[in-house]
Amino acid sequence: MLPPEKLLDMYYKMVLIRAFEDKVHELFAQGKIPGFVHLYAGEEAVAVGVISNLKKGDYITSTHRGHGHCIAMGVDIKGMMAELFGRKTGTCKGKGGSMHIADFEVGMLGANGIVGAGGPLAVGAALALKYKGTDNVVVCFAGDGAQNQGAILESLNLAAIWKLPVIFVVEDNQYAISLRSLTPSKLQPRTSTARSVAERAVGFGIPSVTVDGQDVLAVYEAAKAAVERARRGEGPSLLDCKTYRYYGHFEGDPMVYRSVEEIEEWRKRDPILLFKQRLIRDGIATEELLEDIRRRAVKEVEDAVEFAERSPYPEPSEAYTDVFTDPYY
Amino acid sequence: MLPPEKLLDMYYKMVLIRAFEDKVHELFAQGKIPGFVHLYAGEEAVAVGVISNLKKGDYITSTHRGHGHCIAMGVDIKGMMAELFGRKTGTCKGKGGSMHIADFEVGMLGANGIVGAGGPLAVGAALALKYKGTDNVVVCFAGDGAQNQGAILESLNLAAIWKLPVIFVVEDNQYAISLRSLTPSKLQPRTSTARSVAERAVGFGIPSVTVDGQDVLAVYEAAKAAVERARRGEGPSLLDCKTYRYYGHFEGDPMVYRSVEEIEEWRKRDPILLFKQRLIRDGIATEELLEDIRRRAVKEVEDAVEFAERSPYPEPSEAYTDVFTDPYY
Amino acid sequence: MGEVREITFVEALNEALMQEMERDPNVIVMGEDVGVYGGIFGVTKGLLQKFGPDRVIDTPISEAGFIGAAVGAAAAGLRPVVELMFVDFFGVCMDQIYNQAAKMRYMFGGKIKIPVTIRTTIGGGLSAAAQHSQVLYSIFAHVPGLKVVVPSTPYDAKGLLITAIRDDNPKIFFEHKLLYGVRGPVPKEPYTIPFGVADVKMEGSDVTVVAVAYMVHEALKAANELKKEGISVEVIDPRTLVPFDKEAVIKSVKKTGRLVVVDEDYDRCGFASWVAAIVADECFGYLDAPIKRVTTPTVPIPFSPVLEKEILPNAEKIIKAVKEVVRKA
Amino acid sequence: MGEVREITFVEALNEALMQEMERDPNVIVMGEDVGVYGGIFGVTKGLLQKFGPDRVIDTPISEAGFIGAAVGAAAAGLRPVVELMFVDFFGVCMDQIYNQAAKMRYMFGGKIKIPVTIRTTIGGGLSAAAQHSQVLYSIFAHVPGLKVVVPSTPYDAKGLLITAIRDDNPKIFFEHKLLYGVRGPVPKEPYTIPFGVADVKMEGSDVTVVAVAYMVHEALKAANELKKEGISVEVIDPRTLVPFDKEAVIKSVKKTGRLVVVDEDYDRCGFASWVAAIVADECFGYLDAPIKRVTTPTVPIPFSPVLEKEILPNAEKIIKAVKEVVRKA
Ligand SMILES: Cc1ncc(C[n+]2csc(CCOP(=O)(O)OP(=O)(O)O)c2C)c(N)n1
Ligand SMILES: Cc1ncc(C[n+]2csc(CCOP(=O)(O)OP(=O)(O)O)c2C)c(N)n1
Ligand SMILES: [Mg+2]
Ligand SMILES: [Mg+2]
Repeated sequence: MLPPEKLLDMYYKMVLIRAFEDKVHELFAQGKIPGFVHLYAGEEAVAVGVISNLKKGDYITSTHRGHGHCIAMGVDIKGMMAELFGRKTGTCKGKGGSMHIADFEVGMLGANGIVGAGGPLAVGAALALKYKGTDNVVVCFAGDGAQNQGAILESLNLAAIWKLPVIFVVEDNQYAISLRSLTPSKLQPRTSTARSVAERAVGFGIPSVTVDGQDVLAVYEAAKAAVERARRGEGPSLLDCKTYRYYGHFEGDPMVYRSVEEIEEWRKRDPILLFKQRLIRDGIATEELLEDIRRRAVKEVEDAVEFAERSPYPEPSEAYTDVFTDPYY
Repeated sequence: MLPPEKLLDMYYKMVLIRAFEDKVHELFAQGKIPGFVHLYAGEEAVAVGVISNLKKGDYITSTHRGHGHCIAMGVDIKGMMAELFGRKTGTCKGKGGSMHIADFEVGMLGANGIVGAGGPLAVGAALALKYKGTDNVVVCFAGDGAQNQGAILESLNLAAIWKLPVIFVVEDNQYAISLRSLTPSKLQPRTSTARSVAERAVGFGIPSVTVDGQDVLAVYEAAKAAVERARRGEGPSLLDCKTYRYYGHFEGDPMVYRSVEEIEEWRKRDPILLFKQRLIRDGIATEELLEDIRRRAVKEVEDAVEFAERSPYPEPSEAYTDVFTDPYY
Repeated sequence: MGEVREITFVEALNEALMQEMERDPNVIVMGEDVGVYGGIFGVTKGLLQKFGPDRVIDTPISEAGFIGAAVGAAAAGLRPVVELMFVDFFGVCMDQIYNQAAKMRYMFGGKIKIPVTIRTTIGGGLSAAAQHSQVLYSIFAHVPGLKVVVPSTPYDAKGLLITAIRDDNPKIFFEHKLLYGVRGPVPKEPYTIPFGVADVKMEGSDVTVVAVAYMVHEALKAANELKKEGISVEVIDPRTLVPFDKEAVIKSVKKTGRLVVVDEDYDRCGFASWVAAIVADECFGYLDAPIKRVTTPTVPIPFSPVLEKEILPNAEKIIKAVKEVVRKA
Repeated sequence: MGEVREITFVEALNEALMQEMERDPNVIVMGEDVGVYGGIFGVTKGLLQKFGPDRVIDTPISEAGFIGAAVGAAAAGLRPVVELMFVDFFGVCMDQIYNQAAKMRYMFGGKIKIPVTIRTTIGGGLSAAAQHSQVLYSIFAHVPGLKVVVPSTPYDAKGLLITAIRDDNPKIFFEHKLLYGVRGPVPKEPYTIPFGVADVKMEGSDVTVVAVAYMVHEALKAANELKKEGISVEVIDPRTLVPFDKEAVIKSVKKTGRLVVVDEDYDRCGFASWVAAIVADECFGYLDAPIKRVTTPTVPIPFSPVLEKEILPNAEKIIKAVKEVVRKA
């Protein structure tokens, strides 16, 4: 059993992600945040369950839906919010935006606008870690849709033949925009895979397990086994986590492809709700304590918004810096 | 059991491929053929065993090592040889060369200079055939090395979810240039796959079978099952054919990565030799008859060389035609 | 031309697809979210409902696979219209576009045709950051074998898309995201616009401005401003980059003696350079001033609105450039 | 500089790799057949034997996977040199090059560096046909974030490769296949050549000729011929396209008043256009003749030697162009 402070920290991270995403949803609707924004609300158990197994020197690669991964890795949410606002104080000085937040200091190798592109990067980071003789690992987060991209499929093979410390975490939130990973409809085949992604991994020689992605402790345990295996030098694994996103694919999505009922159904097994019930049941925390934690998270997010709104925009001349390490040409 | 004339035709095709390739080897060494040339000698049982199951309206996609597929599909060898010589009378008017021979008339959709690129093309051709309501099929030939290319991996998934009439034929000749598909060495991991390609296909929901690629009848039977399945609308299959190439990866290859002994070992199970022994044993043909057939093939190849050498080069202005269906701009 | 209505660019494209699909059963539509979703910008809305899932195919996230499949289907007799959601994703599927579709006819000696249309979106201005804001049509114009179409108005969008679908060659059709909502008069009946015929959007005598896509609108805005100051600008929209109406540009420059090329693509080795180079070669002696390019500097497209504005061409920057060359006279 | 020997271009590259790997344990080499085979053109010969399979990694045919892995390894602190066997294959892995490696530093606000070197081969003249003969460096120069290196001599090859390996940014290093066997003086000791400094190969007063890679040699051949006819040609080899030594070209054109740009890449939207455009903008008033481009017309590279010769630039065509501009004076 995990120590209470660890469990509460996990809870805190989950509610912080939720508070962050709910707030961003609101700000986007108010026209305060520009660009393409993909929210992680509903999937918190995956990021937090997996990342709670990592230590200093480990890396992750992320996706277009990366806020949750960032927060779980410990990226400062003030910087993140300022980044979404396009401000100079953003994690990436306002140059990246929601789809391109990275913070190598904490091992976050980057959100990515290209579906599946994190796969090869994760393989390469793992290659470097192995070459350096560390026991560090790399987690490659990718969606159900991403599993059909050549870059991910090639990465599975490379990680397997090179026996690299990579944990492929599939965030199967049932949809790739409107395409269905699990439940075909009359108008769409099951577009994601003919077999489960977990079975497919086995075909590449990678052990895999299907996980209830709403249950943070189930995710934690599955990831623990995979991470330990990787640290021991026994190679990659894949976790196929079944989960769900509450908001649209991106903010502004009319969501014609799914019903309100379906969302309601999933909300009944909300990962934060489930974890809360568990923590109370097991006597780890009281309802009040958890509510305090949630309020603290909401407050932090509000502070982050205030920080972002107060922050200046970058100087226009910043557009020409950072192309190379040398001055621009 | 196949009728004798069919068996003898298969034998003829195999020796024709061999004669063609042996001659090209010779001509290349003499400096008569320019460019990059990849020979099929040693793998004849695969092309002939598979393609003997095809009928009018079926298609194949091929590879850089495409002569065998062309000949088995019935592409005229005079045109092929003229193509290798860069002449106007070549299959592609001298514009394509060895790596780009195509003849849509007989269903040959093209050799390909890009490893794995035939996969998506095969999927698309099969989509068209299915859309048109025919029972025709598409065979996608690709090497062991090609199986690690994203384009092939994505194609497996697409063919599976769309239940397309595609037969993926893996020509596992043990090497991708110097990389080993089966037997790792101290200096190279098993670079091709952690599992067999056949197992990998199953992970995509595609039934597969491993076949002795030196035994043309074994290949024939395995392909028959796969082709019939596809004609019945039951979807794709994969055949993993174990075979070997006798010449270098391309002409001019010093072959530092393998031993002469290994080649000799494989030659003991030469596909033409095995088939010959079988035909004689089963009383289908006499040694003399088979020798006659071989001689006929050699003669045809010689005629093709003569045809090619007598043929004119294209006009330089031909460089600007055929970019589009309209005149060049 | 019968009834003419004011409709949006999106509606014009949608109408072209509807009408061509009705006219020719070989026209099919493929891509991510083109079915149930109707295309993430709405271009394929209603097609699935009208033509069913055999003709409107929602594809997994496997661009190499499904764009290659469209090419293969075209080789086998269909006339697919396939969508690459953002041109920025070309890096995962370029081989099937530029080495396969674009070269097959030529490599195969002109014996086949590949009537595939690839639709994609381009352009900045939405804070979509470095991987969702690029233009990149210069890359597709750089390689041989692709017709490159870049409409700027609803009228051109419909007519050019119909021409594209009926054309027997591979085409890439670029839709600027900022144009989707633009309204304009469009005939209800199907009609075609020939490729390679520039549209002189405004006649003028002091300086020629060449621009495509969204930049046509910025150029016209600039021209109208400049008119007030007594500077007469001729605005030319080539509408297709391949084929390119060189004569129209040369004729205009010979009249005005000055050229400003406006281009949202990156400056280095881009379309603007090529137009400038043609004129620098063929209009020598007619030029009264340096040839100016108003382009996007070759830096990744930044997220923050202030930075993005800094780098993208606009009316203001066009005015500045025009004044520079007019002053030089 | 110590001992200087006559060695080949291949040997010079090999020596650079040897010396840099000895110097810095973070330098690793990856690619297809770079190990046991020593690279299909011999550039990596002996590295595996000397540095072992942890540092010299033979990769499967998964360019997106392993080039992306090199990028990921660079992000995690290594300094990989990765080989793309022919630039023609960029279509399967461009995303990892241009959207990942090239943009990460910028998108992430300048906080990281990606010191990866991508080596690849370019060029025609070997009848290698449409998919193994291209140049395409214009595409890599077109997109932001890559340093583009194009050596023309053994001396430059070694010095520029060492500079590349030590440089903290993503670089793409182009090796022309016809140059591999070219011999020239090369110091034994390691040395660097700064990027962005053109080499004036021959001084002259009548016309400036700009060329890179193999075309430098054709340009020099032409210049020597023209000298006999009393035409004085200045030949400039920029050596790197990014950064580009604009000043050297401008200075030369201001002196000679005439410019011919020689470029084996396709003409449309290519490097030659960009050089011409720069000069057409910045040398107006100094030009005594039209700016000519001697380039490869934008058609697929044909196989037949007569056709290939027809389209590739060479000394003869350069002479013709130079005479045209000199006559115009
Ligand atoms: C190569 C590529 N193709 C398509 C897209 C457009 N796109 C962005 S997210 C997305 C769906 C991704 O689905 P999934 O991997 O399941 O992740 P989710 O959005 O569900 O978290 C698509 C198609 C892209 N960004 N990159
Ligand atoms: C995308 C791509 N990568 C690399 C190459 C270079 N190449 C040509 S053939 C080959 C090996 C192919 O191996 P395999 O698929 O096993 O076919 P084989 O040559 O053994 O028949 C390689 C690496 C290529 N042509 N295309
Ligand atoms: Mg998903
Ligand atoms: Mg092989």
